[in-house]
Amino acid sequence: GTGGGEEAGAGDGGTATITVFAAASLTSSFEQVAADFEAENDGVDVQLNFAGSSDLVAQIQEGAPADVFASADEANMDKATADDLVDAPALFASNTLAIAVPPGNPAGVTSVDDLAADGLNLVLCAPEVPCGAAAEAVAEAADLDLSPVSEEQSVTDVLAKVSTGEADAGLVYVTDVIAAGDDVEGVEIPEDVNAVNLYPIATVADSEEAELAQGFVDLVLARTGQDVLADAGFAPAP
Amino acid sequence: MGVPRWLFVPALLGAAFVLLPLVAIVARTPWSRFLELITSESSQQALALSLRTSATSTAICVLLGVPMAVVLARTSFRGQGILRSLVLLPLVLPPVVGGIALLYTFGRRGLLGETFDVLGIQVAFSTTAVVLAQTFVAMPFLVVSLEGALRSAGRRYEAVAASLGARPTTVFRRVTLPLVLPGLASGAVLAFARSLGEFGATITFAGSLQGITRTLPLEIYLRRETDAEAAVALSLVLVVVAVVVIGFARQSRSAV
Amino acid sequence: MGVPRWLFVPALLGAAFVLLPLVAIVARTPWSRFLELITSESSQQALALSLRTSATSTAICVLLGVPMAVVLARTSFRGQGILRSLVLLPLVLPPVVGGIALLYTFGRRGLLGETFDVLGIQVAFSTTAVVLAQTFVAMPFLVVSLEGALRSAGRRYEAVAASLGARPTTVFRRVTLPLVLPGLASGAVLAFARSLGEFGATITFAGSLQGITRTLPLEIYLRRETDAEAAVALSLVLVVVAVVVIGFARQSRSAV
Amino acid sequence: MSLIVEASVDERGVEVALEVAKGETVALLGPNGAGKSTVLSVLAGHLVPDRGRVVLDGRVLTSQGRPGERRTQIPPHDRRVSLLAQEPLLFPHLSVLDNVAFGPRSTGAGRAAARETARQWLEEVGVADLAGRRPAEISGGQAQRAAVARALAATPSLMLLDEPMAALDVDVAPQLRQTLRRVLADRTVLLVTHDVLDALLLADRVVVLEDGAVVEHGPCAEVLSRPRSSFAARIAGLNMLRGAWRDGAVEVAYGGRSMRVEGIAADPVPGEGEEAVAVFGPSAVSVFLEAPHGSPRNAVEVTLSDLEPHGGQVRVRAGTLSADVSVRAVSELDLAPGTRGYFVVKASEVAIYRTR
Amino acid sequence: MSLIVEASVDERGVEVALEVAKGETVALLGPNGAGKSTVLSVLAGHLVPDRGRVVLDGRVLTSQGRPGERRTQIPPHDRRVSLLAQEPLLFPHLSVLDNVAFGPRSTGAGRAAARETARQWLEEVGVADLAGRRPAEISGGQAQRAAVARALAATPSLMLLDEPMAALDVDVAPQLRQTLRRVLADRTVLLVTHDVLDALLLADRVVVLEDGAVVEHGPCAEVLSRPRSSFAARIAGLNMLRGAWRDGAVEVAYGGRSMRVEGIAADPVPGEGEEAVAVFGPSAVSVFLEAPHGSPRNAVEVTLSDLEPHGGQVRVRAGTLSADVSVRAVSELDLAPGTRGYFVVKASEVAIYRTR
Ligand SMILES: Nc1ncnc2c1ncn2[C@@H]1O[C@H](COP(=O)(O)OP(=O)(O)OP(=O)(O)O)[C@@H](O)[C@H]1O
Ligand SMILES: Nc1ncnc2c1ncn2[C@@H]1O[C@H](COP(=O)(O)OP(=O)(O)OP(=O)(O)O)[C@@H](O)[C@H]1O
Ligand code: MOO
Ligand SMILES: [Mg+2]
Ligand SMILES: [Mg+2]
Repeated sequence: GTGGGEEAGAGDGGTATITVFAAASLTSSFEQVAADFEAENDGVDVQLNFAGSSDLVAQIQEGAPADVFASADEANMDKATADDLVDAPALFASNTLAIAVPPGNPAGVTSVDDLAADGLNLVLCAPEVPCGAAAEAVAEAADLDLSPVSEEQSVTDVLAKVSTGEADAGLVYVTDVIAAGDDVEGVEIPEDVNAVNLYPIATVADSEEAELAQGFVDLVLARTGQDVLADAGFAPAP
Repeated sequence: MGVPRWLFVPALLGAAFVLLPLVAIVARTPWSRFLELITSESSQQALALSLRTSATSTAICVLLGVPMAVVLARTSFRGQGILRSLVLLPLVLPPVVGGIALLYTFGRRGLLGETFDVLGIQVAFSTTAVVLAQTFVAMPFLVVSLEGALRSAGRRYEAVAASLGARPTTVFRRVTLPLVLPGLASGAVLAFARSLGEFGATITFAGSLQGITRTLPLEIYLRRETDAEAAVALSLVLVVVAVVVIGFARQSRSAV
Repeated sequence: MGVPRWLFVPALLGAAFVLLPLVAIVARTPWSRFLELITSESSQQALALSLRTSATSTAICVLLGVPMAVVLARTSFRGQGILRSLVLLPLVLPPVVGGIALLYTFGRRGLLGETFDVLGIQVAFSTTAVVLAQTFVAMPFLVVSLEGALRSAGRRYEAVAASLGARPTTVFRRVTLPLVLPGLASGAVLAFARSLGEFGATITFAGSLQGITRTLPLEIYLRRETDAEAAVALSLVLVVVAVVVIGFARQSRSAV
Repeated sequence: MSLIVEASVDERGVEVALEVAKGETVALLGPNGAGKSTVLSVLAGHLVPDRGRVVLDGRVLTSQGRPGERRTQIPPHDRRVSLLAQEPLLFPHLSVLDNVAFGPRSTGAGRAAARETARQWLEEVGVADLAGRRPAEISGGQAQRAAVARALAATPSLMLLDEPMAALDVDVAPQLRQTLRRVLADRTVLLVTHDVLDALLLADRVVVLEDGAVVEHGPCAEVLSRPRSSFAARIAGLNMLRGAWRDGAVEVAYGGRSMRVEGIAADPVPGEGEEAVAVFGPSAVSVFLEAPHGSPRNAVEVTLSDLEPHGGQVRVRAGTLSADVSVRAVSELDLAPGTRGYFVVKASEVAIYRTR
Repeated sequence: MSLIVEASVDERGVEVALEVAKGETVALLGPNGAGKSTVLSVLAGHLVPDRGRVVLDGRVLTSQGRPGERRTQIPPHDRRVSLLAQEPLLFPHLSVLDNVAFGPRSTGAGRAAARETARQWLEEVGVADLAGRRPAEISGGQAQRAAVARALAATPSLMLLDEPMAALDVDVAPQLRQTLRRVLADRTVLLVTHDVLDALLLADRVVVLEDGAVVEHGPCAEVLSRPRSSFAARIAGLNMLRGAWRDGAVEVAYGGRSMRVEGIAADPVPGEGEEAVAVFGPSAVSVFLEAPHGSPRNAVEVTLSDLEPHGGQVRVRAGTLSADVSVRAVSELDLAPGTRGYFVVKASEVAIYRTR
């Protein structure tokens, strides 16, 4: 149903606006999807609000004018559903971890096991944030005792440490390695020890443009959206 | 003349410490893509929004901060010390916590939310919210520098003016304000600079909507998710804008 | 006496604007869990680290910033205006960008990285990095407030001292410094407060490891991911610490 | 009475009461630190006395620490009292002209009218050509004159002038004195000065302060010709010896010895044992190297401390006493600091009167 | 010569050259705004002249705008020149004692020794009891005295004193003058003053400035008895008429008319047409209501502007001239401001000499 929004409230060249709250890691993908949505729906304007998932939940809790919420993890979406702030969420993508190393891989990291090496400057996300939880899962699955020099707040912070060569290795999402281009090199983590992070999306209960909002969610779940996400390195939701 | 020679050693060290990182930024700027990066629509919008909101919040800081500084410097009442410390707090509060506090206050479920709702005013997630966030973090700068200037200017000229028959308002307008103008100007520059760089409180309280609440620092943060070099290029724009504004403020001040 | 009555209206408005968000924080603090939250080991470590690093960076700001302020206020040379604007820049730079700039400078592959490597100094991920980040963002506060104080104090007393045979160093130590002590004190308080609240540059440049680089603001951010109320409670601790430190600084200053 | 003051400022050891009639100019004299500026500060409302009351034209400006009376402290701008302080304190950001125009503007005059008034006053004090300068660009004496003009341009009910003539050159001092004499004639003024000439020419009455208290007051001529305080005697250029009236003479302790000073006792003659002063001019004093013989004379043994030229003669000082002698006498007697000798004055040249 | 100065400060219209010998005290006199403080600022090194040269004890302190000579500007602290400015400027954060001890400490004395020196100087100027106070807690005159003590406690090669006696009470002025006389005796000093007495007692020579230029200089007694500038005449209390020497008299334009003033011409007699001055004291002037007849007399028609008491007589002023007459004469002739009459002076009382 890509046509869902056509007959919706703002169909006849009006100036309807929907606001999409999306995790910062979705920035480039959702900018593309929003452009597609605007192209399909004449006169509809999509406003994108990117921030950390937990920021977004807090903002919705305080009455922010959101129509769609896309989270980078289930925990934050659960907070929103618990408060009945959103309608039933749907999973629209998944992401797995990869090892990021500086260009040239100076510490010679080639496998997960190398992460436990002595004197390696390893950076992870803190266990409190989604990518940190995933990193813990990887360590457990691979039975590694990791001692990071830093437990970062977000994937972006891990990437920054790696791309500047400050850290010898970091655990980030596959999508991040792709987005970073030449700044880092990726080392794959075998599927059996990898962790999978799921991305849920939902319409916001208070939305004044419920139909358009649902249209956007549908577009993300439809082929158009899924292709865009796949280009960025996301895997489809299970 | 008059400055001990050896002072130049730590002064140079300090200057180097502050300037080297700026040099490093310039060195890492992707000059080939620079123009394209900074002329993109979203950058332009963010820059315009930043300038507009920072100017507004600086104006509010002056309007509310000057009276606060005068009251703190020129009167004494029980609890003044605590009040002064409290007014400094936005300085120490991590900006995101400041943003949360603002949400708790002006948000729909906040302290004043209902009042505002009744009045039909939606503050959070609007350009107004950006201005409020910037004003909140920038206010202490203005108050502190101005209070210092007022204290060191002393009260002798005000006493003379009063004895010539000038009412407090006249004294304030024709003696106090002109005497502390340099202090007020540097306070305003500080407040403007702080507003221009404000990030944490804005993203938390105002969100990040292109053209409405996404100021240049927010745009930089967002770019960084996907393209660290672009973020550096935009930071350089911010730096240049700041230098121009600060330089301009200095010039027009010394022209007075 | 002497302050125009009407000034109290905007002053009150300003005070309310700054204080209401603090009230809102207090109102949302989960008092039942408060003690447990703030006495947890990680909170204690973060607080101790914050106090230690902020004190150190304030000391460095004084050591390097006082000479810079004196040179800016008491000499004139070509390019001084630009230098002054540049020194203000860390104010306007979003802290995260400041952190990146520091990485580009002191990081392993930064401008000075090799030099440091040769000297065997490892800055990154150490407490030293925290201090550097705090010093970088706090320095302009000290320089700006002190330069203002120096300018308004004027040079007349220094001229008298010189004519009594005092060498520049003596003049600096026995006349200049004591005269601007209030300005220096409020500059140091500002710098300390800014260091205490510093988040963005620290996380970007120094990382976040309990007991080593995770200061209280970083701890607050992290808590917020899982438990917003806990973050609010810790913010309150930060606020209280700041009020105590600022109040203490004021008292010991007026005792001088 | 236009002005009635009673004020105690404990910290400065000042406890003063004085009155000024409407249109009267009173000169406040006294040594450094006597409390003159303190009294002016209390009147101007810049200093709150520990106890005291200031009433101007029937309006209570200050009332402090008076049981049964409401505390009052009218703010400075509302007192209609203008103060010319010891330092010029010209507003540094205004031109000299606008400094002087400040008072008139503040009390309601339009910009043009105020400037016109200011220009006239600058003319009066002789610095009209500096009207456009900033205070930092004029000399010390010029600043002092501009400050005088500024104080005069305000038209208050009470003017307080703290040493308006200090720092003025000999050229302008008489000229300004004339100006002040004219413009102060019908104003109520309290004038602090160290110059007898100012007191004589400008004031109707003088009040002498010493150590924070009024020690003497009265019409200028009376105080200066019949001083009761040693400070008044000194500024009048008279010698004074103080003691108790006994047996038709004043018993004085001077230079460690006791002696009797005879003279013409004024009515009312002091009672036996009452405090009295013996006053005589320096020109009535002769200097001898040996103790003179011959009865109706008072002789004080002295060591000369200092000689200085004084209008064609030489003023010879010894402690608090002085004598005017001819240049010839000085060279004949070979007088110099350190010379021991006698100050001799005829009883007929000594005025004796009670101290209160 | 210990000190040789030549300095031009264009912005202030000052162009001065003067010299002071080692151990000599030179008084710098002149009307407000003449440039006295400016000269001192140049000497102290606080003001850089547009062109000029300052040499102290053979050391070039300043050399500016002199072709072929290296620019020099020794910083203030290195000049061994101490300046007592027109305002006391006591360091507000130091006690009075430490203010005075500042100079000795800065030039190497230990804390205790410096304080001891300071205490002695405070004693000298009579404010030893205020040693522990802060400058904000003392009176204007007390501050002035402390500032004098501070300047004296520094032991520079050259002392610059800008009106050290202003704001002092009659009590302390003579006492301080004695102190200065003693301590300045063997120092090299440049002293700005408005008071002739200071010049006479403290200075070996005077230099008179007018409008930024030296108009006259010489030993005190000579300048004051034979003034060549009108300012010197006024401070010496003498009348001066200036004109061209023609036919054995000075042709003067006064009050719009031309007239001839006769007198005793001093050697060297002025050449025909050369500028000359006629000088006479006020006591030599008689006042008449009608033009007097009888030949060897000079008569000037005047309108009285002002009368004031002057040491037992009355000083009658008319424009720039003045006469001292008895009180009886005033009442007999009914003299008052506005009275028209004649100032008459015998030729034998008039000194005539060339102006250069
Ligand atoms: N900072 C300045 N800028 C420009 N002109 C000035 C400045 N200070 C003083 N002047 C002018 O320079 C001239 C000389 O001033 P100076 O202070 O040397 O006079 P002075 O002889 O010390 O007078 P006074 O007896 O009043 O102290 C005056 O005409 C004055 O107006
Ligand atoms: N702010 C102050 N705090 C405490 N004592 C002060 C203060 N100002 C002045 N005094 C003291 O109070 C006394 C009176 O001072 P005041 O200034 O009234 O004297 P004055 O008569 O004006 O003297 P002068 O002729 O020197 O100006 C002096 O002993 C002085 O030391
Ligand atoms: O919601 Mo995030 O930005 O992937 O932590
Ligand atoms: Mg006084
Ligand atoms: Mg001067």
